[in-house]
Amino acid sequence: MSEETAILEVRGVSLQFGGVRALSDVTFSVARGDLFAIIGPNGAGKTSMMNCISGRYTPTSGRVVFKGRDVTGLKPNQRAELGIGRTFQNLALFGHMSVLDNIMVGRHHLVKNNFLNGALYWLGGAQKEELDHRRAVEDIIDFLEITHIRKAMAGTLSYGLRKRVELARAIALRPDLILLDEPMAGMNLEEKEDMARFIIDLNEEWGITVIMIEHDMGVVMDISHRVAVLDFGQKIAEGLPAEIMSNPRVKTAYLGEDDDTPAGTDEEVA
Amino acid sequence: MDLFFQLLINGIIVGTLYGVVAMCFVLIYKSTQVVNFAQGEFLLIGAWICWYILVQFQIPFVFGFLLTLAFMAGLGIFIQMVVLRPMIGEPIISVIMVTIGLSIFTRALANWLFGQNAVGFPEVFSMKAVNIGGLYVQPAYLMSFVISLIIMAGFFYFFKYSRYGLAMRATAFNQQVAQSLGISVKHVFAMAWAISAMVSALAGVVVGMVNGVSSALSFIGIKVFPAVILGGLDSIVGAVVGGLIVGVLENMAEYVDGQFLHWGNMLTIAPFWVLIIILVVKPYGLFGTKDIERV
Amino acid sequence: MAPAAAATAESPSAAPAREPILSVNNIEVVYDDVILVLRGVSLDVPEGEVVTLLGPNGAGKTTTLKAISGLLRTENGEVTRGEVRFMGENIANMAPEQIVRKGIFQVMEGRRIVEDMTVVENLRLGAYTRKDGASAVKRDLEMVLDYFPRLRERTGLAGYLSGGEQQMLAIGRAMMARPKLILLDEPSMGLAPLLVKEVFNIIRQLNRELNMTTLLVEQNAKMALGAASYGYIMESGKIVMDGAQQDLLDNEDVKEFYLGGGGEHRKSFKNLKSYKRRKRWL
Amino acid sequence: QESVFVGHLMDITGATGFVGKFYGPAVRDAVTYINANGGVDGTMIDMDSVDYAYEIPRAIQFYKKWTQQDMVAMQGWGTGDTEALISFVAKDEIPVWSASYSGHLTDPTGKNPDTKKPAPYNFFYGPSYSDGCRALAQWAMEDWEAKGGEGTPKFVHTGDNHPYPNAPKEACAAYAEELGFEVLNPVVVSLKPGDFKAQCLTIKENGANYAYIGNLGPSVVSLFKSCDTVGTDVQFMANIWGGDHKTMEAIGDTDRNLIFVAANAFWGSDAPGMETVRAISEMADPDVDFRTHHYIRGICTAYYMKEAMAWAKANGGITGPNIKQGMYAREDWVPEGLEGVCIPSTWTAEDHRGTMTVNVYRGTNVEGDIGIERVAQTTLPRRDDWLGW
Amino acid sequence: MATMSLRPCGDFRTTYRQDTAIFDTRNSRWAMILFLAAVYVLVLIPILAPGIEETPVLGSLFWPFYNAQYLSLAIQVCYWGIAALGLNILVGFTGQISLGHAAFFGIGAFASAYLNNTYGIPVVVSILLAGIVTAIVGLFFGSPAARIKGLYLAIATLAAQFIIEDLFIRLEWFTGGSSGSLANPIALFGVTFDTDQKFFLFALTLTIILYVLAANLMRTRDGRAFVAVRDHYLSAEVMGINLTKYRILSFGISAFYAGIGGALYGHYLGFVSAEGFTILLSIQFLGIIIIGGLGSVMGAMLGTIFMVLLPVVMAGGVDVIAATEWGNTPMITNGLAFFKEMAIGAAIILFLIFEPDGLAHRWRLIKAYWKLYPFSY
Ligand SMILES: Nc1ncnc2c1ncn2[C@@H]1O[C@H](COP(=O)(O)OP(=O)(O)OP(=O)(O)O)[C@@H](O)[C@H]1O
Ligand SMILES: Nc1ncnc2c1ncn2[C@@H]1O[C@H](COP(=O)(O)OP(=O)(O)OP(=O)(O)O)[C@@H](O)[C@H]1O
Ligand SMILES: CC(C)C[C@H](N)C(=O)O
Ligand SMILES: [Mg+2]
Ligand SMILES: [Mg+2]
Repeated sequence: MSEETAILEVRGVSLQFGGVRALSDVTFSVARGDLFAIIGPNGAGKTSMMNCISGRYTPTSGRVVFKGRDVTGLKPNQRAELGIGRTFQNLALFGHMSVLDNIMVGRHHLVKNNFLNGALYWLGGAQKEELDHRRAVEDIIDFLEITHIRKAMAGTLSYGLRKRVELARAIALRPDLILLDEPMAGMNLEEKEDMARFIIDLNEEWGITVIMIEHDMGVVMDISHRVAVLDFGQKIAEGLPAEIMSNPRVKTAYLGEDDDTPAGTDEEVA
Repeated sequence: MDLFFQLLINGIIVGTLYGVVAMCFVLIYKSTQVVNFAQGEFLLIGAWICWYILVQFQIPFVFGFLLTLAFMAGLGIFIQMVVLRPMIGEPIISVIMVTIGLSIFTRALANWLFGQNAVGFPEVFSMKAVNIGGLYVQPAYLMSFVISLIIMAGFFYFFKYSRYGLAMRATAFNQQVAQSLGISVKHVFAMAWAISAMVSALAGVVVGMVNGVSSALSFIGIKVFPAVILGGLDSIVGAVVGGLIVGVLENMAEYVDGQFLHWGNMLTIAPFWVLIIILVVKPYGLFGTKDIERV
Repeated sequence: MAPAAAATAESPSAAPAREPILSVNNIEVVYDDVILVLRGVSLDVPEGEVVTLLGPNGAGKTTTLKAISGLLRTENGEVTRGEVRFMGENIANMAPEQIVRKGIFQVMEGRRIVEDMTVVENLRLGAYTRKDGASAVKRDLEMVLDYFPRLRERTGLAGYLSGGEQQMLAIGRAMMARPKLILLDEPSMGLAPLLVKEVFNIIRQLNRELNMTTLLVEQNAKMALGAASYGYIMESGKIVMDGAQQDLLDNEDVKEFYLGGGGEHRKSFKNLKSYKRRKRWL
Repeated sequence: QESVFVGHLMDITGATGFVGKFYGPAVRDAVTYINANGGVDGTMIDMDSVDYAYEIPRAIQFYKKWTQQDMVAMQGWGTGDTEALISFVAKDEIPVWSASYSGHLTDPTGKNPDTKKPAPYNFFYGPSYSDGCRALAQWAMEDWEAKGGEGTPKFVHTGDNHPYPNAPKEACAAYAEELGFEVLNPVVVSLKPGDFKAQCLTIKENGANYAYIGNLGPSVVSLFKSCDTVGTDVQFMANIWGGDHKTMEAIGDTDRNLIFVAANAFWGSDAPGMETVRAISEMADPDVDFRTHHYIRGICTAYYMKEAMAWAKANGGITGPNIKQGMYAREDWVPEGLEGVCIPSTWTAEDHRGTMTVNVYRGTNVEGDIGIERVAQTTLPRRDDWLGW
Repeated sequence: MATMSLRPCGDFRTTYRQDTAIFDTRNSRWAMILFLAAVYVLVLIPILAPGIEETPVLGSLFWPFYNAQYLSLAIQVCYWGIAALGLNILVGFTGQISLGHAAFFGIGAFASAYLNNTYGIPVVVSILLAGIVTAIVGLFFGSPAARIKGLYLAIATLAAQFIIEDLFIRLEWFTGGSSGSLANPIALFGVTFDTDQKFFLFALTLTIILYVLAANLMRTRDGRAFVAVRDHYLSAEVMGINLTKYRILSFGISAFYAGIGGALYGHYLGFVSAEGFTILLSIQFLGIIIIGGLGSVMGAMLGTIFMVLLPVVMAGGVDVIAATEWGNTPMITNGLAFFKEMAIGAAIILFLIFEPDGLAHRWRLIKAYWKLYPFSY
């Protein structure tokens, strides 16, 4: 895939934790406007991969290139400013803040007022700015249909609702690339449908590139454009959903269909 | 040079005592996440009670001492029941504040009942320092040194292997989770406070025997903070090492100050400078486990 | 696959419903003295059966489990009406640790393992309330590690485990307690398909071999109903429907909202209408 | 006037409570007794006694409060607070009798060029800390020669880094050198008791022969114990607050002794004035059968204030300035009723050093029975360069 | 901590503007404004028309502000309240426990006195400068927060407390060493705020300004960032928040408030001495915000009032005991001084047992109750 269309490139990333080798020499690239899925068994290194992209972890070796710029050395907040947003597998909301404020925090790098003119509020022009961003946030809230819980403390929400708020917070960053770590986990079919709809709209209407980790094959197959498969820290396959589904190695390692194909015959897919 | 070694010995001996008290902090912290500001008062009360029993009833030291321990255990449990149990599940910082209130209360109480003056402890062993190769050491200290070592070993085993040790760590991690595993947070608290009270009392008695009993004992509570933190809040070994470091540090500071600098008062302040420096280099102390930053 | 540890009753799960080991009678739950979450929930769990509780987010499933296991108290919620009978005794608002000792063990939503302990220490904690000796515990430890071989390799602190690994650990920890009744809150969450199957096998197995009664809260309705003999469906704090495995599987609404038509000819997530069709019972 | 208002600072619970709980109540008891016996020629002394725990800010808070209740005089306590208040009381014209005997309080006009702050309204009864220390240094030198020690003896100041112990530091060191001592670097010993082995080792290492203690009570005891442990053979000498019956008791059996300063008769004495003292003590608490010399000194101080007030009343009314004049009215005087208890003293408009006479005592404790005997009575020259220093 | 929003039915917001207001209801805003206005008037009238406070009936209106003790308490509430608010920004909002606040309070006091005494800078200005100086020192001692977290940080601040205390004694040129230094009364446009009444007006004004500023800060970008860092610093960072910056910044701001408070205190007392700024005061500040309510601007004020009144009330109680027959036994009379301390300790404990979330929380519930009454649904 050619340089200019690729919004994100992961080049030979490896990640080592003492003995644990979470990632070894993983390479892939995501085109602008793509809806890219990462699947793989538990502990395969999917979340670690995301952490490397969002800057939580710095790879032991390899590079992460975002919008043609090498961001490997940057801190998470710097990458956020460049336009990378994400949600977390184990929820990470600001428990004692209202849903509204949680999402407002997402605007952080877009809001310009600081502790000086912020404290002066009416004089420093902070008020106007705050209200403008408030409007933007309300749009997101409407979009995700969480209007009824705007004022609730994030900490008291039920699991599924928290996941939604997290998504809203990530969107608020107005990112070009958004990373979703198991967005469907803990949701029933109906809610998955809603979530899927949101993700698709996000991708198609808002034109945000999406990387999603998900264990629900139904969802992955239906909505993702490309799929990469990790196993024991290695990328064992990448391709169109259909290809992946039929990839025997993926089946044995992850899907667990009962037919087993002899190893070695699946290199061409990778 | 003689002075140097004498100070070194002092440092080590006093350091072990700090170590013991530091372990009591760690014990309570490891099991409840609470930093106990009333630790110093435990020393104070322990020493006074023992003194009172011995002076009042003229019984042999051993019995008096055992009585003291029994009393302290009771006190620890009592405090836990009336003051800390209601705080279970409340924000940690509120609980810490409660221990501060506790220390204010108990110190005032002790000062009222026993006065603030230094009072000599009844001669248990000869207080005259024994001369070991030109260096003076007190029998009481020697004994405390040994006891300390034993206690340290005990604590170490307790947390690493015993079932209760695990329960305590679980409680510290998250009370809800602990309860969901069938651990009685109440019992864990009670045990932690009882043990902590007893052991600190022991330290209090030893210091009391040597320097006399006085309101000053409670200051050891503050002195021990640098020790605990240097070692790492959740590390028994760290507490001991931290205690030694602070003890030696004080005396070395006095040496340098008294012989060369003449700035005065370095002995009390030096540990705190060192504390900050070490923390900047090792944010979790020397042996503390860094908290998990995984998302 | 599991070394059938402690050969307790080999009762077939397909036995006729016996008198319930747990029966929740019309309970009402309130958080912070104001927020009413459960309004009269009743359900029965017969001895040695697997019963499942389904429902959308925020319906009150977790709250129901917490009401049973007593953990409600730790979030200043309480059962303000009705009763929870376990083996004939009312345990509503009893202290959680007592309830555990009576043999009810909840696997909490979102793992909740002790992060600053190793895998093995976590498992040993699971057996905290057990009285039947170190050797038995040791045996079960081996059993659990056989169920989840992946955990064997993880020697570091549990906090660094991956989401799925933590989920395995949480379930394993529950197994260590050998409870009479186990409450599972979304055990399949975050597990890879292969493991989801695995976990449900384990649930069936525990139920069969150790005669462990199970109350199962799940989003993966198909799997859940596969494993359960009876099911309840809850919405916004009320039980809106219940029935035996088959009845539910055949029910149109259940198909529509929880099973998604089921099997091959389910509608694709891709071409969903953007308007919502939410059907409400009563 | 019906009554006059007097503020009274006590330290009961603070760092100096050890002596504070004798001196403070003494002043209070004395005033109660005075009021019970006709007051100041009919005028009652309405005194507000408060425990400020030896914390300067609290002292000043109380002072500000009192000035709004038109106070005419004040009974003070610590050096820190008294020195802090010098300019306040001068401005408000309120005479203060402090329990601080800091030399800095003795130059009312700034006659001595070295005086930092003239203290026109500060009085105290007894020798200043500096003069006390000078007397001790003199005694030490005599003792050294008597013992036939050869070489130059070494003198060291020990005490907290705090106004009270610091007060005589330079003044006394200067005089010690004058006397031919080698003066060592001062050793900091906290006012609160504690483990002072390290400090003792320093004292030992530096080979000090005579150590002046600027602290008091508990701290002195700890210092004694710690130094016994490390086996130093230094002679300790305490200021007027550092030595008394209670301290000797607390030190316990020891083969060393404590030299200290005192400025008035002891409880046992048969001086005529002791009648009054006993009566006052009796009135306060019949069961008490012993009082330290601090208690008695408190009474002296209160009575000097009373007589100054009496004079003021007779000469234009009890106001700050008049009371001040009252203190100058007589020479070598002792309040009536306390003959033989208080040392005859003189205050003049240029010189607030009431007395230059210092009594030096030796305290011992042998298996618990305490001996206190006078070893010297020195009368120092009124040197001008010592004024306010 | 949890700030649930409880509004009466019928009070609906129509614009985001209303929705982001400091006071969550129109009434509470007006109540506050009226209350403050009344205070100003009651203090001002007697200043402009002296003697009026002595008049029999009318005078009783003013007495709270013309009673030496009450007024000094009110002033104490001001300078403590300012400092406490600073601490709450650090502890309550950013989640960094500090045991060194008294030291910063002290720096402010000394700095202002020093600037005024040595360079003759007008007190009003020197107070502000003192705040800035303290903020700088705060940034310095806060910089370890970039690496140190939680209780380790708390103890590091404890160390800072002792180190700074020690420096107060050592840096004679700056603090006057162990014997402290004098501080002049406030003068503004030729008016010297020498009487407590005048000083109170000045202090009150300053307090109001600083509280409003803080309230604004907390509803704008950086305020939210603080709370985010407190609640979940890992995700905060991923949301684009620079942890290091905000961890240290909150030290700076909190120190600024402490400095202003301290300076105010110094000029009120007229004398500054190291003894005023011990660990005990630090602990007291911590107590104030915990009792008042962590992470609540109003809480800082409520807590301060509680802490200021506590000793007074307790002392009163002790006097009552002393008056009784049983109070005359020597054991008791000697004890009186200690009873007060014991009572304070006990009060703190009991309070936290019954109100662990602080006064602010209770305050909210009470307001909610009365507003929703009788239709509280
Ligand atoms: N900070 C860390 N320290 C040590 N080991 C880690 C750390 N983070 C991840 N690991 C290990 O790296 C491996 C990959 O973890 P990761 O979370 O990426 O898996 P995953 O693909 O997200 O699995 P899951 O689908 O269950 O979430 C795991 O075995 C985990 O134990
Ligand atoms: N601690 C709490 N305080 C206040 N409200 C709470 C609390 N916990 C849960 N709730 C509320 O109770 C309702 C039910 O929550 P619960 O977690 O039981 O739903 P759930 O069925 O488990 O949803 P999910 O499937 O997302 O886990 C939710 O609306 C939630 O907001
Ligand atoms: C020793 C105490 C009486 C304090 C002493 N008055 C002083 O000058 O501070
Ligand atoms: Mg993951
Ligand atoms: Mg749930």
